[in-house]
Amino acid sequence: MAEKQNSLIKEIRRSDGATVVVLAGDVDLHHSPELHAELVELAGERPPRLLLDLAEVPYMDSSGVGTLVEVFRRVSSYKGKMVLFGLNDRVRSVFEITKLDRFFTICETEEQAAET
Amino acid sequence: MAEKQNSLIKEIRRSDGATVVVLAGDVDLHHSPELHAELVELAGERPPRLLLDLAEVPYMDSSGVGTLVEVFRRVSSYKGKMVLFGLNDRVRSVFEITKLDRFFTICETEEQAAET
Amino acid sequence: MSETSSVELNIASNAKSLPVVRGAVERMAAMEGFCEKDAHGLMLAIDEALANVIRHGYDGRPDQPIAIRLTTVTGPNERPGIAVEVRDKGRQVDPATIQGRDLDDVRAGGLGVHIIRTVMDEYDYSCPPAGGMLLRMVKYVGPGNAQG
Amino acid sequence: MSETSSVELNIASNAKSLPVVRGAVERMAAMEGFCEKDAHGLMLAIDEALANVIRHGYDGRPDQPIAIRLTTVTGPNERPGIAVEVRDKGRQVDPATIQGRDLDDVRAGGLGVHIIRTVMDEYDYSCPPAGGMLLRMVKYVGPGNAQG
Ligand SMILES: Nc1ncnc2c1ncn2[C@@H]1O[C@H](COP(=O)(O)OP(=O)(O)O)[C@@H](O)[C@H]1O
Ligand SMILES: Nc1ncnc2c1ncn2[C@@H]1O[C@H](COP(=O)(O)OP(=O)(O)O)[C@@H](O)[C@H]1O
Repeated sequence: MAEKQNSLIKEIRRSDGATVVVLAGDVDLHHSPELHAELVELAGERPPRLLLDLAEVPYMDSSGVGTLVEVFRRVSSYKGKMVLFGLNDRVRSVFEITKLDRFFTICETEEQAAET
Repeated sequence: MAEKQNSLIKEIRRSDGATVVVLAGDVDLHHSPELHAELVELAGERPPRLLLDLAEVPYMDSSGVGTLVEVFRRVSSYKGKMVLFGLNDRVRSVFEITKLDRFFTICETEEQAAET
Repeated sequence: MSETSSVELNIASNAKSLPVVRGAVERMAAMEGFCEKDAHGLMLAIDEALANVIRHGYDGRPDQPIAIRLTTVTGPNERPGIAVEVRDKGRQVDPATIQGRDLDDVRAGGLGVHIIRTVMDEYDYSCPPAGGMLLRMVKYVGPGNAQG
Repeated sequence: MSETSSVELNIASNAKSLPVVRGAVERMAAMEGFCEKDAHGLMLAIDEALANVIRHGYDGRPDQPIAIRLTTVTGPNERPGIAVEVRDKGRQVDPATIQGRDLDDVRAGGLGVHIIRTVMDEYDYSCPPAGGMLLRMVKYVGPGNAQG
């Protein structure tokens, strides 16, 4: 199912309190299953804070926001925090249309995300 | 033939010695006929130097380079000079593949183009 | 744009086809004068419709046919628009059952039809006699496309 | 990419269709791992082929059919590539007469076939019995695509 050579995860930076995951590419039905598996694995490490850098994600569809919702639920279950930052207007609008912007913490920059 | 609302010409700056034409958009079979008519009209003003800014042209096909060739021949006929600048790698490669880079003066920036 | 123009794409029910369709839709929307936001909405709605055909109509089988037709149209107040037809040969379901869910809680699933309803000006599912499902949708440029 | 995938576009012989095809080709090339330069070459060659069908095959009539099929292939040394078929119902000409010209002087015209020959790894025109022209081309990723 997962195609390793096609991962959207460009970089992972782990520190004591947080894991920052940098994504690059379109998060659509083609890539969501693998991204789901990878983020679930990262959530399994139970970082207190999981920050997702979406600045290099040009496009996301409902399978993408659905993937992030499921990861969010896992992170919430151990009382962790999940923050998204760097969303372009298109990606942000998908969260708005699906009314999921109410649930996620969405920041402009990594600095702001680090301070939440 | 020409669809005025669709012109690729974004800006025209006339000075004593030169006319600078800023193009924006793909120069393909759809847009070349109108661009041809517009540039022929500008060449009819016999500017000593005709400078074309292609920095906002993401794509050009053979109808586009063909159009520029015809304008070049008109400008040359009255001993004028025609200079292209700001070409991205894609557009430049079309001139290379068609071996027309030998005939045109191609510069990086407007400053360089102004000094030719 | 005065003349009507039309493009048909025939793809396999493979998620790899989705970016290719998006690329075509994005360019057509730009040609028709859609702003960036409306172009994205159109692209997203078509993407969600295709994802549903792949997942529900064909239960994930990747080699089944899907036909997408994009046609330029002129709507109310002479506004240009793009009409979309998505045809499959998959499972037929009662169009009335194809509905988005309420979005009160945070969970995945049930978002696609809500997105289609929100971003498109018109949409209509039907079961053609020849089999499969047919989805027709239209989006016009400019005002009236407010999300919400 | 292991599985073969294939997309068919049916367009009218209208120059307005060209950006739509370019958008689809660009995305497919990116999915197959083409670098920016190779993706541009593929897009350009298809664009030139379609422009020729519009201008020569159909003498500029804007409402005639053109079918483009894009198929992922595996070439020499396991290199992935994209095979393209362009079919029209226009005037048939002897494939031997479809040739680029020498590029010694600066003039417009006669550049399209030269571009196709330069950027594609393979190309072949034929006259199918059913009428019209058929152009088959292939481009592979990576080395061997040097412009020459
Ligand atoms: N093309 C289709 N063929 C069959 N059923 C469909 C199709 N599209 C949507 N549906 C039905 O409509 C429901 C809602 O779709 P959607 O809002 O996209 O949510 P999800 O796909 O996540 O369930 C689906 O669960 C499915 O039952
Ligand atoms: N699809 C086609 N149908 C018929 N003739 C064609 C086709 N494509 C190319 N040709 C012929 O090949 C010649 C060379 O084409 P090309 O190199 O693109 O230059 P140009 O189109 O500028 O003449 C054309 O002049 C035409 O006679």
